[in-house]
Amino acid sequence: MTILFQQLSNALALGGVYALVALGLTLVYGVMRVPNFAHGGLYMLGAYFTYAVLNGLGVPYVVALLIAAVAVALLAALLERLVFYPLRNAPHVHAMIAAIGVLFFFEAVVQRIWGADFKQIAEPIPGILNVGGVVITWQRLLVILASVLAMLGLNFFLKRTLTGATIEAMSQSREGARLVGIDVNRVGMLTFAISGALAAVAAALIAPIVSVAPSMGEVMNLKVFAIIILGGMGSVPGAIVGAFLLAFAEVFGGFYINLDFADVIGFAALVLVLAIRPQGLFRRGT
Amino acid sequence: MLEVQRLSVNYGPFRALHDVDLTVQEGEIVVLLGANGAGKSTLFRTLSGLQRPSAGTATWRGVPLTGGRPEFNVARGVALCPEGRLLFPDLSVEKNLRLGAFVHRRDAAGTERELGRVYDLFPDLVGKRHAPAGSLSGGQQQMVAIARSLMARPQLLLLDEPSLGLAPLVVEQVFAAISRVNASGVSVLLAEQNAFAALGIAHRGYVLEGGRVSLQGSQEALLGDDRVRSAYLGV
Amino acid sequence: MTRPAFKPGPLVWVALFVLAALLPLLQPGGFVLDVAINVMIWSMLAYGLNVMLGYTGQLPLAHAGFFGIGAYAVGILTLREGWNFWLAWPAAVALCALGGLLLGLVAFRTRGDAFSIFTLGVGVIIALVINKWDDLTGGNDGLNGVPPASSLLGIDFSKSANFYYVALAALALTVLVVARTRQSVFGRSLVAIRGGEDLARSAGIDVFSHKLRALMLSTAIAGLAGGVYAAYVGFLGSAVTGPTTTFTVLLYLLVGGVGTLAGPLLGTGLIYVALQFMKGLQDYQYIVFGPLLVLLVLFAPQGLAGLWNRAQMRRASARTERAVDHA
Amino acid sequence: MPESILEVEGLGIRFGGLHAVRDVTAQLPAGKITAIIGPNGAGKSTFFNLISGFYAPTSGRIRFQGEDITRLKTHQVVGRGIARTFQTTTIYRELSVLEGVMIGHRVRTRAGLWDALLRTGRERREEAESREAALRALERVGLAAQAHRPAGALTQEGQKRVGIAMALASDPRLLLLDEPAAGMNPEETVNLMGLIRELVGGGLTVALVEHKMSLVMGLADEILVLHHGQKIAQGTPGEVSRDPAVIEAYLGGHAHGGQMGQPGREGAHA
Repeated sequence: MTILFQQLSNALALGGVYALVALGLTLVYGVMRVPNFAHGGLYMLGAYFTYAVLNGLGVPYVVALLIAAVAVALLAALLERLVFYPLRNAPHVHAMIAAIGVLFFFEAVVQRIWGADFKQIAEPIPGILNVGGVVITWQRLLVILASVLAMLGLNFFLKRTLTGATIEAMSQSREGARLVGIDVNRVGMLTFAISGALAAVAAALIAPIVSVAPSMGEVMNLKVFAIIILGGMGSVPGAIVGAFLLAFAEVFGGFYINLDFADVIGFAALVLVLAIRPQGLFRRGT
Repeated sequence: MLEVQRLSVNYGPFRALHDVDLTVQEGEIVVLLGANGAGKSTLFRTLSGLQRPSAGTATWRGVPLTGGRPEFNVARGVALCPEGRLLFPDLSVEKNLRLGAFVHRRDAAGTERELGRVYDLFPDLVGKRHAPAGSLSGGQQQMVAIARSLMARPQLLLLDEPSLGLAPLVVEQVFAAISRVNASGVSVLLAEQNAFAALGIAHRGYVLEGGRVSLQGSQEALLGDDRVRSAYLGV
Repeated sequence: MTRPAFKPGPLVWVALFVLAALLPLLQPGGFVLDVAINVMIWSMLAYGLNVMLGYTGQLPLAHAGFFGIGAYAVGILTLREGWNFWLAWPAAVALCALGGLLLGLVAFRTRGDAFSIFTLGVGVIIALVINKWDDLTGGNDGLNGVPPASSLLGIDFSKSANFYYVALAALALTVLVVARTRQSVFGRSLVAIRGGEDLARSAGIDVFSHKLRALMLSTAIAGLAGGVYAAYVGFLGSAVTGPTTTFTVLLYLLVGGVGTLAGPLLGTGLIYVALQFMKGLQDYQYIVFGPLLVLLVLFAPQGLAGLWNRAQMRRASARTERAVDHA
Repeated sequence: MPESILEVEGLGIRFGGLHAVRDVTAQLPAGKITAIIGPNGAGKSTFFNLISGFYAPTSGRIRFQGEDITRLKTHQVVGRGIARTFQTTTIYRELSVLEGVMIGHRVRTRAGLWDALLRTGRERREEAESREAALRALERVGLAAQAHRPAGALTQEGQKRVGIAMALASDPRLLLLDEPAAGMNPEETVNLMGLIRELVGGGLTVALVEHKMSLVMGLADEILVLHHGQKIAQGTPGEVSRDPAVIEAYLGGHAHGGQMGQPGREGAHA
C-alpha cells in the first residue's frame, strides 16, 4: 500500500513536469505549426539557470525559479525572432533542422560553462511528510502542487483573458486572427515565451529530485514529443492527458515489469497508440 | 472614400489582378460582380492587407492599405469578412465576436455596446452564443463572420461572397442585415455571385473578368446590361 | 542543352573511385586512411537518409538506430555466433530492410512532422533496447572485440589498407544503387511523391507501397554502413545508435546538398575532415555545428551541391536568354 | 441517350455536419464533353474527388465502364482509365516537362526497386515506353518542343497543358479537368477549347468543372448543374441555360420574370 502510494506520487510528480513541458511545446505547435526540437534545450537551460542563480546569488529557491522562468522566456522569444520567424514560410523540415541545431548549441554551451558532470540542487524543503503512515517527500508534493497551479494559471490565461484567446484564435485560424487585427508576430513571440517559462518552471521543480546534466534536455525532448503526438499535436488537453499517461506507464511499467526498460515502455506505448490512431488521441481525424 | 488605382497583384508568374481602378464613396454600397476566379477575393485580400500588390495603390480616407499589415488596416476602420469565413471554430460564438473587437480592446464598454448591436442584427446568434462557432450551420457561421467583422466597428466593410452556400431565405436575411449596417453609415464593398440579390441593395457596381474591370455603372445600368448576365451564364 | 542538375557523369564517379583506390598505396595506414574509411562509412549513412529525405521527401529520424542494428547484428553474429563476416554482413542488411518494412507499415500512417517525430521515437527505442539488453548487446559496457572482416580470396582484411577496399566497394555499391534508383521508373515515382503526395496519387502512383520500398532501401543502406563500422572499429557502444548520430549525419547531408547524388559524400567529407583539424574543439563541436545548421537552413538550404546547381542553372538560363536575344 | 461511360447513383459525402455532395445520380455520355457547373461551393470539386477516388463516398455507388469502382483507391481508379487534373496548376515544376509527364505513365508500368537496381529488361523497356507515352502526350497537347525545359519555366497556359499531358500519359478513357481555364486570358482559353475538342475527337471522354461560361457553353455537349451539393439540372447547354432553377441558383431569387426570363439571347458571348 505504501509502495503503491509512493509510486502514485512519483507518477503524479513526473506527470506534472511532463505536462508543463509538453504544454509549451503543443502551444507553439498550435500557433506556429513548428515542431520545436529546441524545446528540450529550453527545459535544460531552465534547470541550469536555476542552479546558477541559486549558487551565484544565494536567493531563495522560489526566486531562483522565477528568475530562471523569465530568463528562459526571453530567450525563447528571441529564438522565435531569430530562427523560427525567418523560416515561417520554409518547408517544415527546415524549421525542424534549425531547431535541432539550436538544441545542440545550447547543450554544447552549457557543457562548456558548467561541464558535463551532474549538478545537484538542494531540496528547498528537505525531508518527508507523513500523514497517517502515508509518506511523500516535500519536494514531490511541491512539484505536484506547483505544476497543478501552473496548469490552472495557464488555463485561466487561455480561457479568460483576451491575450490568451489570441493564442487559441491563432492556432485555429492564422488568417482569421490577422483579419481581426491580431499582430500574429507578437502572439508568436508570446507563445514561445510562455513555452519557455513553463519548461523552465518544470525544470526548476524537478531539478532537486533528478540531477542536472546537459543531456537532460534531449531526453525530455523525446518524451514530450511522444506526449504531444500521443495527445494530438496542438491539443492542450491532449498534452496533459498524454503527459500523465506516459508518466504512469513509465513509473508503473518500470516498477512492475523492469526498471531498466521504463523508458522503452513509454515509447512502446506511443508506437502502439499511433499504430491504432495515427492522429493521436485528441485530434479529430484529418 | 476608398480609392483603388491601377492595382495589380501577381501570384508568381500568374497575374490575378490587372490595373484595377475602383472607388467606394462614403456611405455607398458598391457591388463587385464576377465569376469565380475573376479576382474578387484577391482584391479583397489586398484591401485587407493580407496580400501585397505588385503595383498600384489603395487608400481609405487617404491612408494606404497596402502595407501588408492587416492589423493596421482593421485599426484604420477597414474590416474584411472573408470568403471561407476564417472563424475560430473551437471558440464560442461570443469569443469569436469579442476577438473581432480586438483592435478596441481598451474600450470594454464600446465592445459590450457593439456586441448588443450585432446580436440585435442577428438574433439567431443569441441562443448560440456559447456554442463553438464550428458547430453552427453554414448560414449561422456566415452571420458570425459578418458580425465578427462588424465588431471592429469598421467604416468600410469588405464582404466577400456573404451568400456563399446559403439557403435563399438566409440570403435575404443576410442582405437585409447588410442594408441596415449601411444605413448606419458604414460604406460597403460587396462581392457577389448572386448578382441580382446584390444589385438589389447596391448603389453602384463593377464587373470583374479575368482580373480586370470590364464594366461599371449604376445599379440600374448594370441590371439592364446583358453583359452582366453573360459574365455568369454565358448565354 | 545543359544539364539542369549537378550530376558528375558516371565517368567522373569512376575516376573518383579509381583515384580513391590508389590511396592505400600512398598511405598504407594511419591517420589519413582512418579518416577516409570513416568518411565512407558516414557518407553511406547519409546516402541512406538521402533516399528518404532527398528523393521521397520524408525525414525519418531513426537511421542511427538502423545503423546500430546493422552494426550490432554483424558484431553479435561474428563475435558470439562465430559467423563469417561475409555472411553476417548481408544478414545484417536484410535485417535492417525488414526493420524498415515493419517501421514503414506503422510510420507511414503519419506523414510530415508527425512521421519524423514518430520515427525519432522509434530511433530512441532502438538505442534504449540496445543499451538495456545486456545479455545480447553487452549493454552499457558495449560489445568489445568484434573481429575484423574474415579473409576472402586470400586477402587479409584485418589490415586497414585492405579493409579500406571493403569500405570503398560498399560505398561504390551504395552510390550505384542510389544513382540507379533515382534514374529509374521507380525512382521517378519517388520524386513524384516528394513533389506532392496528392498529385502523385492522382498520377496513379501507389504512394504507400513506394514509400515503404524506399524506406526499406534506406534502412538497408544504413545497415550496410553499420556492418562496415562494426568490423572496422571492433568495439560497439550504444551511444552511436542514438539520435545524435542521426542528427550529425543529417548535418552532413544538408551541407552537401539534399536530393543530390554528390551531396552526401561531399558534405560528410568536408565536415568530417574539417573536424579533424579542429580536434581541440571536438568536445564543443556543436557550439559551431548548431549555429551552422541554423545558418544553413536559413541561407543555403540546398547545400553545396545545391548552390552549384543554382549557379549552373542561372548560367544556363543566362545563356539561353542571350541566345534568344541574338535570334 | 448515348451510351454512358460513367454512372453515379445516389452519390453523397458528408464532412462532419456538411453534406458536400448529396444524392447525385448522373451519367457521363461516352465520347462527349460534360461540363459540371454550379455556383461557388456547390460541390463540384468534391464530386471530382469522389469519382477519382480521393474521397470515399459516404453513400451511393460509382460505376465506370460497367465496373463498380466506388471503393477503389486513387491509383486503382487511374489504372481503370480515369485521369484528372487539378484546379490550380499542380505539376512538378522542378522537373523537366518530359520527366513530369512520364510520371503520369507510371500507372501503366510495373518496374519496381529490383528492376531499378538490376537494370532489368523490364526496367529498360518500361522506361522507353514511358518516354514514348510522354512524348506522345506532349505531342497531343502541342508541347513536344518544350519537353526538356523545366516545367516551372512555362507560361500559365503551358503549365496547364503539362498537367493535361501528364493525365493523358496514363492512357485514360475518361479525363477529368478541374477548372482548366482558370487564370487564362481569352486567347489561351480559345486554344484550350481547341485542344479539348481534339482530344474528344480522338475518342476520349471529358468531364470538366469550369466557371468560364463562354468556355462551357461553347464546348460542352452536356451540362450537369450542381447546387448545394445536389444535382438541379442536366441537359444540353440550351436546355440548361433556360432552366429556371439554374438561373435562380446563379443569379439569385430576384431574377424571375425580370430581364433574365427573356428568351432568344443565346450566343451573346462576353
